[in-house]
Amino acid sequence: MNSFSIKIGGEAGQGLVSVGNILLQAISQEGWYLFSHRDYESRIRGGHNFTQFRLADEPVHTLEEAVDVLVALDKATIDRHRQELKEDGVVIYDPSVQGETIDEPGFVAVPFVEVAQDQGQPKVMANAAAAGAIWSLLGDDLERVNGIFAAMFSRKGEDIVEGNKKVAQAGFDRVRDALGHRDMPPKPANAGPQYLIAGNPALASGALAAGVKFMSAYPMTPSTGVTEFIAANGRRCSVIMEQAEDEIAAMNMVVGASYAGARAMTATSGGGFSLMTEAIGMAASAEVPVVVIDAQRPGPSTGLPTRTEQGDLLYGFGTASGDFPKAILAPGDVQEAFYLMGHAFNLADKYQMPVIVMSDQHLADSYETTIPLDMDKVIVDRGEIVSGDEAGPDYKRFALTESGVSPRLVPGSGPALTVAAGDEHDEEGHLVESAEARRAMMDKRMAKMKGVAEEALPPVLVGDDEPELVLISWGSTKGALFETVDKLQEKGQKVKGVHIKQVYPFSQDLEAVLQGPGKKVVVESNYVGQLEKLLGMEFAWKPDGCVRRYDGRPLNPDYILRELEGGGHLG
Amino acid sequence: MNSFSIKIGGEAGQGLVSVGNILLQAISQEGWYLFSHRDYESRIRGGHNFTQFRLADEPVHTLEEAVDVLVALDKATIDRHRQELKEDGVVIYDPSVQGETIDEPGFVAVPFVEVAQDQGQPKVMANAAAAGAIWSLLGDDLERVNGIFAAMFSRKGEDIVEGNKKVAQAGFDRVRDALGHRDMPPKPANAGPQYLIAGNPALASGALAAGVKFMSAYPMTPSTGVTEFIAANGRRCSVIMEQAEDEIAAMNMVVGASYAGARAMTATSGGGFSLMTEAIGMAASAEVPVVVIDAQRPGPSTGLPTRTEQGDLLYGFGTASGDFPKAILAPGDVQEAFYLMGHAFNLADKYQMPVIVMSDQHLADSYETTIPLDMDKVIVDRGEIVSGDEAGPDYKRFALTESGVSPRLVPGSGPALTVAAGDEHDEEGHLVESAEARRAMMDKRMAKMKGVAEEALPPVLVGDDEPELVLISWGSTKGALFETVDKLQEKGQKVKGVHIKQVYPFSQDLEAVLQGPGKKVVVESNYVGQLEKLLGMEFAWKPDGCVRRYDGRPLNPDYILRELEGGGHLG
Amino acid sequence: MADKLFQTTPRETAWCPGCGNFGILNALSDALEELSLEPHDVLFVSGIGQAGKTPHYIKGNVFNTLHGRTLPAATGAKLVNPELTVFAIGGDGDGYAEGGNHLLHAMRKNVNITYLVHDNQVFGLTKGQASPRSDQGFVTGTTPQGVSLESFSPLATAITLNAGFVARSFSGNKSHLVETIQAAVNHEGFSIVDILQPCVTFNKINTFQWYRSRVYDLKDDENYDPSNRTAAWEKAQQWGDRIPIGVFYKVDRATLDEAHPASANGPLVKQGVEYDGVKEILDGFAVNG
Amino acid sequence: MADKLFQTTPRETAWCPGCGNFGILNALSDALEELSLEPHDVLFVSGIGQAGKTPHYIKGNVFNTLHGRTLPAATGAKLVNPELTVFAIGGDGDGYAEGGNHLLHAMRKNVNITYLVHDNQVFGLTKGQASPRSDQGFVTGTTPQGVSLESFSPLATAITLNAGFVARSFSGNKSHLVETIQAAVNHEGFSIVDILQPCVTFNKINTFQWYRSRVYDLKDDENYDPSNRTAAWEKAQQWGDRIPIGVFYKVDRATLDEAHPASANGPLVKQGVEYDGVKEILDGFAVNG
Ligand SMILES: Cc1ncc(C[n+]2csc(CCOP(=O)(O)OP(=O)(O)O)c2C)c(N)n1
Ligand SMILES: Cc1ncc(C[n+]2csc(CCOP(=O)(O)OP(=O)(O)O)c2C)c(N)n1
Ligand code: SF4
Ligand code: SF4
Ligand SMILES: [Mg+2]
Ligand SMILES: [Mg+2]
Repeated sequence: MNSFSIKIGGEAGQGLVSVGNILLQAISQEGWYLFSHRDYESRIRGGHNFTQFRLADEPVHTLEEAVDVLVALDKATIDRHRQELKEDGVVIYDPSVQGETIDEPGFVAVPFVEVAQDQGQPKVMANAAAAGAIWSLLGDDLERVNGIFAAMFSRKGEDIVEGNKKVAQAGFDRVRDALGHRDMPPKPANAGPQYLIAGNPALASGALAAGVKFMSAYPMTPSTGVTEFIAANGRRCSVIMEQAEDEIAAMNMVVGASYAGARAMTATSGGGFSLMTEAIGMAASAEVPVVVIDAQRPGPSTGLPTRTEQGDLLYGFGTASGDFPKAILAPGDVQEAFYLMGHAFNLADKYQMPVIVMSDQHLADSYETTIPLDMDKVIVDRGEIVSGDEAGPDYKRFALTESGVSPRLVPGSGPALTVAAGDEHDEEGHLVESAEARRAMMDKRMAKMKGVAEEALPPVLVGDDEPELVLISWGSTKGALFETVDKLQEKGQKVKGVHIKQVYPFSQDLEAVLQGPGKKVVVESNYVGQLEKLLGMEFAWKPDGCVRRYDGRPLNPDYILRELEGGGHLG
Repeated sequence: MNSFSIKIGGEAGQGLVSVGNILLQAISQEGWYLFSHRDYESRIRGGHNFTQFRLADEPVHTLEEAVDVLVALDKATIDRHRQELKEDGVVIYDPSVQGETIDEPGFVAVPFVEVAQDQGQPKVMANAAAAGAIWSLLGDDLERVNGIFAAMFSRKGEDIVEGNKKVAQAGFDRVRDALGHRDMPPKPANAGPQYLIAGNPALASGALAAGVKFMSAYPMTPSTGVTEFIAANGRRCSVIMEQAEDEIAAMNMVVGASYAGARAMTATSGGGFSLMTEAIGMAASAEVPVVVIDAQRPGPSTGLPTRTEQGDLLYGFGTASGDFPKAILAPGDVQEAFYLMGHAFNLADKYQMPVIVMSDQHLADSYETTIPLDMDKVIVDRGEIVSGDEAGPDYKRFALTESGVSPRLVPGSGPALTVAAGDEHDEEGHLVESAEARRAMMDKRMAKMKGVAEEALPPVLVGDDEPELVLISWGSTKGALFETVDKLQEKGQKVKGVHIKQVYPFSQDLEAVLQGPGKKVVVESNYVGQLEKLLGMEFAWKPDGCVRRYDGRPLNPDYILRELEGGGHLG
Repeated sequence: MADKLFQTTPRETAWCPGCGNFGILNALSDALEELSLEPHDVLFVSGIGQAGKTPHYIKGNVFNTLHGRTLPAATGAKLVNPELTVFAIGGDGDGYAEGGNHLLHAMRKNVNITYLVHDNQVFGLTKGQASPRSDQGFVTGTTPQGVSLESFSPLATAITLNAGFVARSFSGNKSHLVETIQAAVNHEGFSIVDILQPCVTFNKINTFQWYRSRVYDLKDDENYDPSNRTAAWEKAQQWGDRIPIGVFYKVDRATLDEAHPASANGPLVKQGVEYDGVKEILDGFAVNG
Repeated sequence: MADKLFQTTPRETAWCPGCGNFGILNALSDALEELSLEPHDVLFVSGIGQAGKTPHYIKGNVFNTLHGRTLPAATGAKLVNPELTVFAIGGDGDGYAEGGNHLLHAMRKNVNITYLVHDNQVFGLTKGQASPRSDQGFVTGTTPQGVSLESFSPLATAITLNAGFVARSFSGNKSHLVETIQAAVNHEGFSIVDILQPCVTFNKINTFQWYRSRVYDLKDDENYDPSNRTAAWEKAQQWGDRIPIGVFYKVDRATLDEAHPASANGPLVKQGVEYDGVKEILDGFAVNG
């Protein structure tokens, strides 16, 4: 792969997001593949944030640590990130913010505000100066960027569009004059139509495509993007998003709505998930399908609210008191985010149980270009539902069946009645105390896990069939994992990559991989090795080594390769 | 062991508890060893409940399934339990309740109410008739029981005492006349002084002996006994028990009290534990010691509120989002209940972390005779505490140390200040965002697990050193496990019993046991085999078989032996 | 006599003989009988506690959910199917202790459901601990020195939160209770009926007799005007020698389901995937280079 | 000039320039300075949100706990050490959404702490969603059609729950705020001060100017009597063109720490194991055959 990385750093509220949006659009429209991640603090203004873009001639799903261009809207960007610069790297900075002019090769001073004002434009157009300056490295002219200005600002009037264009041109010229033309990765031919989308909208769209009719949530980073996306499309997609007073209410509203017959979901993170676990257990007992997105962030507790981690797997595995059927899915990229939501709803409906979708800040907030999401591929399977007209007076909500699944009745759909309880109950749903009835109902509920396990999604495998090294990971680490495999293969190593997108129950296909050839290394974003522990539990197995990251930043191939080379973690 | 079992069944509110209390006192005062368990429904009146007593010539920690005497205060008792009767068993029943007289060997009709009224006493004294009737099998006269009446009712006046005595005598005579004298297990000589105590009071007393100063809880069966015991002793032991509006408040009050310097705890069950998990994670992050009793009952959800299960182990293991230090203890009997509470507080204080004590309904509600609990054996170790006078202005609450433990400061104890946060923080306790600071603080917190693991309590081992069969269990299954080992040894089998009282982190001593000789069978009260899974995770190990019970009733040697013989579960 | 539609089932109840819950169950059954509803039009969502068992003894759809969570579960169900007549049923512990936050916000939301609180001033099922409704001084296992907290006033709180329909009734006065439940159901918006319900086992203070000798009907005062919010709030403070029952306060406000445009085309439970809407969203992600 | 004891720290705040939180921080610092307390006598318990960060910028003991859980954490600390002056500090989302149940019951408990609510009528930290204090019609990412719920009135609710000290102040009026905080601290029992705090980033409706042109001091009305509960409750309804600030209601009630006999011998944090008491309990288990 041939790629090029740009990092733009600045304070919150300085316009980072605007410059970022322009670049996201421009780069992807220009035809490159793109991956971009935001790194931001838990505050609204100030601090030090950055966005990193990586464009490439091949599909790209992770960042690299070194950057080709550093754009400094604040002083901290250069102080903290200059050592990440590649040889020949370029730094575009604002000398007025930096407090000095830096006379080093590759450093170009662009006083963004001044540039805007020189063009007779207001200060806020400093953003356009930055965008133009950056674009001088990527393109030969500003046509692409100007088109974006037109689309973005036409509602605000022609003056604004033209002002932005002028300022961008001035920024462009400054850098072009200083550095001349730069070679960029080739633009892929025949890439075909692409989407530009981040994890949160992909999850939300997946839910809408699956026919979610009700969502309730309480805002919590990094899940809020899902919530607001659903809310924004309430009218368009006939879905209610009701902001709850707390996560307990959110989850219980969802269970109530699903009991009543609507596909229903929530999204939360860490502490919010804690508050939902009681109702998740209740849904399992009353056999009410629910889908819960847990967008992980570093814990314990409030931890680092805007950072990433894969630290809730063991918690999700335990979920709540007692034994009950459930499944946990962990999308690795926006494609999986979209399609696994549909799968989650189908599993939930088919087995009348909770399904947890584990996202994280890295997935939630990273944009990537990807082939179009196809809603015709989303199949809606509501499982066994019986109407109140068909059911007849002897209908029993929890009729004992071999599969463990009993046809569900939508209340009000006809004369038959449906009774459900979180207490232990008999086939009709009324409370029981006897040992026999308890055993029968446990057997029935847990029988569902047979079906769930049989259709567990297999791991995604890449690389060699007879590997010397097998790298195993889950969820949003997928992109970093697979690129690491590529890089090691390029160096001539025999490597296999194993991406696990269903983390509970595991596909039995994993057994062959774990017992197969090659040293096994589990790669994940947490301290204790949560996937490793679960694999150990299921397969009585221990890996040969591990790569773990727990500083709140996403894994990437450079980090993984360094750890593998360090070898310290190879047991 | 030579033992004798009595089961008294009836509706809630019928006086079962009173008869039971008289028998508990009388049997234990008489010098027998005793174990007794209550089986009751989640309702206040009616239904079918029973209490079972097993007296023996040796210490006894579990029930047997077959009974020598069945005392029927309701009809259901005979209908449901007569098949449990041993050969030569006796049934004492009330023909007016039964609706018929049963003319079979061993059946003695005692119309309890009528007997009371015949003696010119009120209906409620039917209890005394039952007590007297039962005692005719156990003793040669009613001196013992009369003494208990005197102690119980003297405050109510001599008339009441005498009335009870008369009625009891009439009940006694009825049965003695019908059946004559019965042989009972010998009374142990030199048993030494004994306590009669159930799990809940043992846990509560353990906490008081350890100097708990604050408790907050929201009532939830089967933990409420702990709460009410502490509340009742508020004045006597200088401890506040504050009933909270919900479990979230309870747990957060506890964390607040502990932050302020007091030993603090809560007790709850299933759904209540769910609501506490967020604050448990927060305690871990802010390094505030807390002790949480989770009195398990069958889940999922509200499940069977008054029954028993060991179904929260995986949940407790996950506990909350993110990775953090903690320990989980699981007392096997009243002795362990008492002493492990002290240990729990010491661990919590020493490592400034949450400690979960997993009890269950079986432990909570079972009475047993036991050697005295010795508060001089309870050592209070508050860990590293520094006063605000000593600490100095540069005091840092989360100073990085090798052990991971940083001296804790009690706020208000002198000029130095203490700052703590559930967000990720620096050494001073203020919020941080940097990767380096995050890594350092995670390393510090998790370093504590080294110490915690090193002092993990070893398993309790009984039986053969070179076993063919190794039975492994945890928590309240201890009594059933050890008696099973005895019984198999009596049959000439080479068996070892392994009781795990610290379930997280495990003692490394377990490794040798698991890898050692003999078929391994894990015995536990849940559906999926939660201990088995955790052992599998830690030691990459699978047992040869398992015995599981998940109908809400406690394990006992008969059940275990039957399952072992069935062999179906031996892999 | 024809069978009642909302007959109480022959199922044995888990209640103590003489419990105030029986009166509520019977009144509920009678009230529904006259409301031209069929059992399958009705959903009873209940909590955990003795009160929470009520729906198991009457005909209708039942969701017996968690302790304290009746209101959000009922809200979720109502929002996706406004055609259901939804009751939330629970005890005073359920609603005012564990569920307090939901009560506050259900009233703000003004979702069109009827909330029946079986108010026995005690935690019944867990054997007699203090509830937020326990009078000061009430001695229980968790409050051996007697309750020190001021008793919670659900009615004054509901009036403060501008709940649509705020009433109190008494399990020992069937006709009053039947009438009050019917009025509550007929009110469009959130209705709360706090029902004095003697617990014969654990509350030896607030007995049938205690209540009976104290309650009086607000209707007896011709001048009482349930649209006067301040007067209602003051009336709601009355407790002790005289305890008012009846409709304290009534106000018409927009309900939550009306606020969501999604339900414009009928109940959401009857809607499928909005193919065109989703397509439009997905097209919006396309890189139009 | 000598350093202030309760100086705000040089630590950079995480707040937006111009945020109403600065006014509160400064007023808090000034208020404490005059109360003859030392920083180590004071404990600030705070929640999660922009408001919850406040204690990190002032001298004192700090426990920055969970979103919505300031009140129980503060209550626990106060009960075991009544010698500490305890503040609970959080946002309107923290206190009235996530923490609503604790608010209700903290007022019933009447624990002797001071609760400062930074009321910006919005969720600041999570970027501008509606809070229970948002005015009807307020458009946010979670309420694209505008908030339909009635705004929560913390003051009317507090008066209904008979909270000991109920006040409102304004971040833009420092002397008023300083005075109000001092009065709140001096009150024995639960004090709540709802502080109007403009969020310059996410609330473009309820701005400094919006508040400034509306607030008036209750003291300006000579006849206003904070011991008149009904009048206070009615006054607490006022919102819109004119917004009263000041002490709405005050009442003396027994505090929670007084209710527990355990603290009779001084703060529990200073007590050890009650050897004799425990011994007595254990002896009670002995089988005296
Ligand atoms: C989360 C949770 N906490 C506690 C309990 C235990 N619990 C069951 S019912 C109940 C209180 C019952 O009181 P109330 O709601 O007034 O109902 P009542 O039995 O008096 O009708 C409690 C505390 C529970 N089931 N779930
Ligand atoms: C359990 C939980 N739910 C949600 C969040 C996310 N969260 C953090 S602050 C906040 C709301 C902030 O609003 P407010 O309390 O009014 O404080 P402000 O930022 O406006 O001062 C939310 C929802 C959280 N940290 N924990
Ligand atoms: S305990 Fe009280 S509330 Fe429960 S059934 Fe008995 S009398 Fe009724
Ligand atoms: S977002 Fe609002 S409340 Fe938060 S710091 Fe900025 S202005 Fe203040
Ligand atoms: Mg009650
Ligand atoms: Mg706010």
